[in-house]
Amino acid sequence: MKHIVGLGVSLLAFWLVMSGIYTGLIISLGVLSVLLVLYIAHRMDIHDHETFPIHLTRGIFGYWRWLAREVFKANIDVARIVLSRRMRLSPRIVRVRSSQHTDLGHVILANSITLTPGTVSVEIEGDEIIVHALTEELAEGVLNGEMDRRVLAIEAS
Amino acid sequence: MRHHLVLRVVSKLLIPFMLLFALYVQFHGDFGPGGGFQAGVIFAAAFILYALVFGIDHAREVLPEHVLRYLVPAGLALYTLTGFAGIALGGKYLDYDVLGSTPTAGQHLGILLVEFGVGVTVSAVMVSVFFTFAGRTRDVDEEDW
Amino acid sequence: MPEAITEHYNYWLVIFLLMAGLFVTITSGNLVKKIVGLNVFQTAVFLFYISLAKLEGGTAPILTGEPERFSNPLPHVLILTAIVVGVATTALGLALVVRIRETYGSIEEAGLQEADRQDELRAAAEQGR
Amino acid sequence: MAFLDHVAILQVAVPLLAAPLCVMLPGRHLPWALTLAVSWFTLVCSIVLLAEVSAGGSIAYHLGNWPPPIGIEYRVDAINALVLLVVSGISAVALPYARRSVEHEIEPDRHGLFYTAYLLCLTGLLGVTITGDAFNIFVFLEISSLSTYVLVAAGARLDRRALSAAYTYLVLGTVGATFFVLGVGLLYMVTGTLNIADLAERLPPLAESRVVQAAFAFVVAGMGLKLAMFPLHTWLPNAYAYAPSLVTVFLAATATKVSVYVLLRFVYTVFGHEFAFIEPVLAWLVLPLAVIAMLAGSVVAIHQDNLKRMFAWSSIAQIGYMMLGLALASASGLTATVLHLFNHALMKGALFMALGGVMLRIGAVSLASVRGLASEMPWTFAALVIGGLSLIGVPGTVGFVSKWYLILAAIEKGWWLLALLIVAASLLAVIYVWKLVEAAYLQPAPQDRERVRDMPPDMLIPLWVLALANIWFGIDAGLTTSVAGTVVNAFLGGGS
Amino acid sequence: MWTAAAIALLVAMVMALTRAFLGPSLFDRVLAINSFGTKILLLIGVLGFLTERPEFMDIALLYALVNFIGTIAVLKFFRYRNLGLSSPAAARPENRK
Amino acid sequence: MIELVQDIVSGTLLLAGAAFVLIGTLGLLRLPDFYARLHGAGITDTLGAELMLIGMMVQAGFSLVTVKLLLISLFVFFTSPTATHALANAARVTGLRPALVPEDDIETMRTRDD
Amino acid sequence: MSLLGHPLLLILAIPLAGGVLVACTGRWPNLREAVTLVASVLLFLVAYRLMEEIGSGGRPGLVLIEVLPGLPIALEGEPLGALFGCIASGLWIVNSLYSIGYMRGNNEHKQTRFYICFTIAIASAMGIAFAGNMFTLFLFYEMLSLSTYPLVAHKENEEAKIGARVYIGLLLGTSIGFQLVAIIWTWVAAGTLDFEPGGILRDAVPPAILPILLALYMFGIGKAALMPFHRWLPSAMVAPTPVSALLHAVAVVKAGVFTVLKVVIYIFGIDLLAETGASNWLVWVASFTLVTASLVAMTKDNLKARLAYSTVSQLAYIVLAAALASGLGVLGGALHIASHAVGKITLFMCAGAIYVATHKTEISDMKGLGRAMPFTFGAFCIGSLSIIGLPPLAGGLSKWYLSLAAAESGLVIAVLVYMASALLNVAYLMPVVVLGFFGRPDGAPADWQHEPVRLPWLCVLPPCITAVLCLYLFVDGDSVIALLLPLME
Amino acid sequence: MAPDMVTVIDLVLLALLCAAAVALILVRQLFAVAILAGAFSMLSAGLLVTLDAVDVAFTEAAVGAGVSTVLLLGTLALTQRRSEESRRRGTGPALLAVVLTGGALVYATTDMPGFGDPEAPGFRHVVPEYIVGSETDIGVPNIVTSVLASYRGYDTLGEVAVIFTAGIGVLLLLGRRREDEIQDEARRSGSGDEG
Ligand code: NA
Ligand code: NA
Repeated sequence: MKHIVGLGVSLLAFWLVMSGIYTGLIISLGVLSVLLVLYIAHRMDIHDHETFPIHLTRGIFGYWRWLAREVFKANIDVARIVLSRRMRLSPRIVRVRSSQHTDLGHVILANSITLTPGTVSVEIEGDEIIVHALTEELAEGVLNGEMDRRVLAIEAS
Repeated sequence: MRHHLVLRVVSKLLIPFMLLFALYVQFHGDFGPGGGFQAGVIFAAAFILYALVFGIDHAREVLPEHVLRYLVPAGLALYTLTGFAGIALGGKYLDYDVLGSTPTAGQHLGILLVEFGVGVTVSAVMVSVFFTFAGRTRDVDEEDW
Repeated sequence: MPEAITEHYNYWLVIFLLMAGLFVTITSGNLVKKIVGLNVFQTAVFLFYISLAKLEGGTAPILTGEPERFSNPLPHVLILTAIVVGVATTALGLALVVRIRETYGSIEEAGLQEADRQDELRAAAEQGR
Repeated sequence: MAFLDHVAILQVAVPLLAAPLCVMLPGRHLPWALTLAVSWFTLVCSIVLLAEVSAGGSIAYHLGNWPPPIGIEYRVDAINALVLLVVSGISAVALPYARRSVEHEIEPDRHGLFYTAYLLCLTGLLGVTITGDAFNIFVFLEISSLSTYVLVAAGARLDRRALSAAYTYLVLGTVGATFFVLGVGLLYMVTGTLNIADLAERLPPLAESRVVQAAFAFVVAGMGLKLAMFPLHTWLPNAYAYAPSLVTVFLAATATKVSVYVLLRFVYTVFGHEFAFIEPVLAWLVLPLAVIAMLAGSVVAIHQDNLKRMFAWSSIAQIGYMMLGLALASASGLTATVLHLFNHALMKGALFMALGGVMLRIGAVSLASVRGLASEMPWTFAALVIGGLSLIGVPGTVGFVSKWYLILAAIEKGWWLLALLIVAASLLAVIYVWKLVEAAYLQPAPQDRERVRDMPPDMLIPLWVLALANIWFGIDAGLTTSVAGTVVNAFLGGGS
Repeated sequence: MWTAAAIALLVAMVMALTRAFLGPSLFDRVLAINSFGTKILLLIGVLGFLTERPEFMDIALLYALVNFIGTIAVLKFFRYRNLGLSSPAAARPENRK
Repeated sequence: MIELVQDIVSGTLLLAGAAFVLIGTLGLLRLPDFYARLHGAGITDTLGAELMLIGMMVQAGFSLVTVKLLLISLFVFFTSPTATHALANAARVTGLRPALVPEDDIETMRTRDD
Repeated sequence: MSLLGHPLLLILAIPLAGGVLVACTGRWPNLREAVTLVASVLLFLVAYRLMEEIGSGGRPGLVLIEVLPGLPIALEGEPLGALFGCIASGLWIVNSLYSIGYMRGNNEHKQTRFYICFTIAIASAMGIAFAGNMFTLFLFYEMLSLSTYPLVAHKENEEAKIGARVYIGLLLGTSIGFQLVAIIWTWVAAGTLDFEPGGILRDAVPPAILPILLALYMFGIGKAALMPFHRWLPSAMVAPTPVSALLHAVAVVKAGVFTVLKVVIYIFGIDLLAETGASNWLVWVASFTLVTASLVAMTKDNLKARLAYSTVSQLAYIVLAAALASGLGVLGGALHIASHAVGKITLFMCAGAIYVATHKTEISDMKGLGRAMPFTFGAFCIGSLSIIGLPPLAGGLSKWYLSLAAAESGLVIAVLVYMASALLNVAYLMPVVVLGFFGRPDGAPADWQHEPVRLPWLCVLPPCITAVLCLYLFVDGDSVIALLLPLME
Repeated sequence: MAPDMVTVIDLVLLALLCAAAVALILVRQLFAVAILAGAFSMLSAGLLVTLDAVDVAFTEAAVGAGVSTVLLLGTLALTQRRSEESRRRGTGPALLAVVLTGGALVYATTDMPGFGDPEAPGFRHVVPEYIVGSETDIGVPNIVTSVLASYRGYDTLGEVAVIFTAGIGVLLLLGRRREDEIQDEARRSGSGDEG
């Protein structure tokens, strides 16, 4: 119930910021639309903590700040490789430990890895993520486990 | 086997917004780009995504065939009946002026109704077309590949 | 650029597109590719319509409350309809292709023609008995 | 009365409403009954419309109450009223026939869908015919075309070639429709209007425009594809041959007619045949192609073993007759085309209905399979013979009436050779019709075929309605010729 | 500056299209086209500012939401050669932990 | 004054974003195999796209357009790594071998469940 | 009510109603045949009444329905048609009697269909005889072709199929291919298709074109069997004998030459043809046909084939008469229609009787048969002599007028041909009689007697009747000529 | 400056479309065909935006990204991946048809109103009434919507009927595979082997 209300609220907010038309008709259509979507979401059985991760809201923004910095740095690194005349590559495939307790946690980690240029998560297998890295150093970067720890931290929060 | 973990989670997150975006497009066609057809397609796309990620059987549970069977014609019927309403209220076929207290109100109502009809039929057809294609399994011969 | 070119370059490119689409439609021996070619051909016609709707210095035909020069909305409406028709045709065409593949075992025009020929011979042979 | 005020739109909107209702109906009988009722209703509408316009006037109906050229209008005059009558009349006659035929040829759980597609096809053809808006023609043309592809493909249960036929038809039909739309776009570009009457007013000053000329070319090519004008006819034989019987009956009798009507409408109403560039196109392109179609269609028909294909090829020849009349651009020629629109529907309707009966009884329609069948199905084959004679153009049948005017048109122009070619094509028809007659009447039945009964009465009666119509309108062509006369007056502006 | 951005996007689009054409693997093509989608999205945004009617951002938003469906379809397609099969047991809602 | 600042900031972001888009696509074109190209494409989708979107937001100021741009950037943020992952995953499943990777690593790539 | 009782309507309605009744009574052969006989007698009575009315100057007319604007199906009585109608309906009675004998004697299948087609064919012939315009004539002309097709194909074997194919192919082919074009051309040029004394083409068609138009008509009237479109007639020999009688005497070929005369008299006009000489070429074609067909006839051993070529030749007489473009020629041609009809039907019924009795078809097998079938061969002899043109038989009268016309025309070729052909007629017809009565099979003893043959009386009586008719037509020739005199004006 | 840039974008996008079309002619891998079709759709969506047809662009985007690609892939999944095209048939006549078509259009362009020409009849006739009417008669800012749903609402009804037809058609063709059909197929392929 908590999740469905949360989803409803965020959907309604989505409608309102998108709409820009605030007449009675359109707003009531908006409410009806949100109800319809909630009903469908209910039927689809997707209105759970994954859809609306209300419990993560506190920690996530801090994590994003950190992630943005990492992404920026990695971007520069990869850009340098791409722009260099002889692209020095030493691609690796590594298994990264993913110690999260929930699927959502695994997904956040996997997607964070992918978002960071130079590393792509290829597969989630149990509590490990198979990662393709463009260079040895970038592989080291994910293997050091800092990202894993931080994701674990927001999951715990 | 958790191949779909990422997809599953992200899709769950996105699908409600896609659906709502579709409805937004449906009802804001008067003001900006979009309308019933586009809305129908986006709505269907959200279902297609659901079916792709969670499997067609689940998608069929959400939108059972007998419901789809009525939704496909319902939109078209709504559109044609709106046209007949014009005649019934003393105007011409598809004359919206007579639908409301003032011609403009009638036009608004008429457009809302027919665009809704378009949206219903389009989304239902798109979903049912996808279901039909995807539901028709075939064993792939390796040589073909 | 000479005026003749600036005035019509858009149409010429669209015409090239149209020709390419038509060419694929006619010559491709693969049923799926034919349908895609048909789509390109149709898209070219859509672009042609939209090109003729364009007004120099005009803008999208949505009222803003201020006087504006709008591009012609009518072709937009027509092409919206035409796109829908195109999608419908594509869906139906692909459904046919699937059925053809299931019954003929091929989606190559040559294969089909050969199979049709065989059918004919078989029918003739059956009647000859 | 409301019905009379709105009869023009009811003609199309009722089948269009019936289509979504039909798909919701359960079982096999209800969809059929609905389709039957709707067909008869459209027939009533078309008779009312024809009665109203046959004096030479026209009826306009403004959809959405928007005056043209702002909105779309329906406009009925003698020619499209006649085509409406053909389409709805054939449908009304074919539907009683359909029930058993469809039960035999279509999977039992798909009748609802099948009849829905049929209703859409009917809607599309009626919509194309009645509308006064060039783009609206395209939209309804596509409704009819798409449903036609589906209906043709539904024949795959009996012969898989229905699928490849439907596919070919789909590709070529879409190319045709797109050409047409391109032509309409070019016209819009130089006139700013889509309304046919408005176009007709605005085009004469633009007769020199190359855009208009190209538009004409695209409309002709597009419609040429849709109406199977030689050499754009390749989709037709297989589509007709492998479609379910009901579909063949309906399509062969109506679909190409509607396209011919559209072409007539564009050549004579929108452009006006006196445009300097049109005359040479008619004389040097359309006319020779029509003659080739006439001869080649018949020659190929002679060599067919599958009877449905035989008559499909014959259709290509018959379309040649219609195009010939159109290309002759004279009163007699146009009369011939208009009459043949109507008459050919009666002939092919009867012929394919009879073949549908054969299909029902022995499951095949080849020359070899119908050997000696006439004695077992005497009524069916008697009707088949009447249709065949009509196709040949024997006096006392409708075929004679059309041929009369066509030869008349050729001779009036002093084109002897053409007259003889028309006659030669008729003689080719004698050959293929007679192959069928000999097989059915003069050859012994194959040993391994069981004796069959004639068609049941609910199929025979529609067949004979059409067969007798072939004779009735052949002996009393007053109604058809007077409508044709009105049409020709409208097209050629009274005297010329 | 919009001009520069637009030109950069166009150049990038040419390159992406080249990759889509060259392949060699199917995944290269899909990757290229997915990336191409992002560029079209950005270009449409830029165009909104160039033509001074940026309120049509809905189109870009649409791409942001829908573009990856095609890619998902590819994945599904290659894993199962079929768009319809139900996903493995793990993905079923009732089997979730 | 404020407009000038707005222009400068948004222009810088936009151009930087455009540059990253270009570099990323160059990577897509230059890098030697599919797995490597994934990383090039990643640049475009993340820094390139996001910077450009932020640039546009700055230009649009506080308006409906900004909200929509924000939503776009959010959705791109969620969907683009997902798509990349999906692709990489599909490639692995079909057995596409990464180039230049040590033999041991390829072994690592094999699923242990099998 | 007056319309229903109109003799011109009755003339169509009686045979058609007969056809319907035959169809209904098909299960009871006696009743069925009775219907046929009653219908034929009734028809003859009506036709005879019509002839009387026309003979006394009446010109009854009736418009049935307007098919196309200005083109009604119209019936009209005039002397030539009255004569043809009377002959056809009269001979139908005889032929019906004979058919009963022949069909039963031969145990033919599908007799009901046979009688139905027969009645339709007669109705068509009546329609041709009393057609009020060329359009109506053409309509019934085609109806006649089609209704006789099942009769020709009656045996339904391979030979019948091919023979009937040639039959229908040539008849439909020439009529659609040439005649229809000619008719439409006439319509375009003259604006009417009504039969009018003096013709309708004067000033409508340039004289130089007239021969072409005439050629379209003459070759288009395939039933007149002008070479090279004569093949259908020998091909149709596969049909049962009553059908051959129908084709050669009662309806089909008579309809052909009748149409030729109608076209010459009422479409072109004798005077116009005479003035322009547009029919001169036809003299040559007809002469060629006449002589060639006679020569071919001599080579045929099959009796029916010989008779068929004889018919081709006799038809050419009439076409030649028409080509002469004179009043006398027309009169002679019309008389020859009548005389050849009674003569040839006699011959065919005799041939059929021989076939029923002995199943013999070759002349060389009939040696001495005359002594066993004296009545049959007697009738055959009379018929032959009539066709040869020996007074006091019908042929004598018609050939007399034909010779007069040829002489009057001053065309030496015509005179020569008529003379020569009389000799040829003798050469191919008399041997049958002579062999029948006086011949004996090779190697047979001198006192050889043909074994007695059994023959239904219905096969014997009809040829005897028509043989008598041959005589009667000569004796009462004046009244026939009186009827036809208006044609010469 | 700004409109010029739009023109350049327009040109480049068109050129890319043409390039994609040429590529389409060349590729044989059906998968690549599907991908190119996707690119094609995106490019035309962009182009449509430059031409002010935002509604059309929106439609193209929705269809191209949401449905077309998936359908094409679905078809490939059910059929095959590579186009054999061992022999192209009738390239000569095809080229003739294509050149004639293109030629007719190029011929027409020489007389056409210029691209963007405000004097073109399309801007003078009927459309001004839509622009005024959309505000006064209908009260809807999006003129395209006014025309689509009201002035020419009947066309749109037809359009829905077309989509409906396609839906019915696909169901009729592919709906629920039945046992006897599978058997039929087996029988056919069996007899095909013999022949
Ligand atoms: Na990455
Ligand atoms: Na809209």
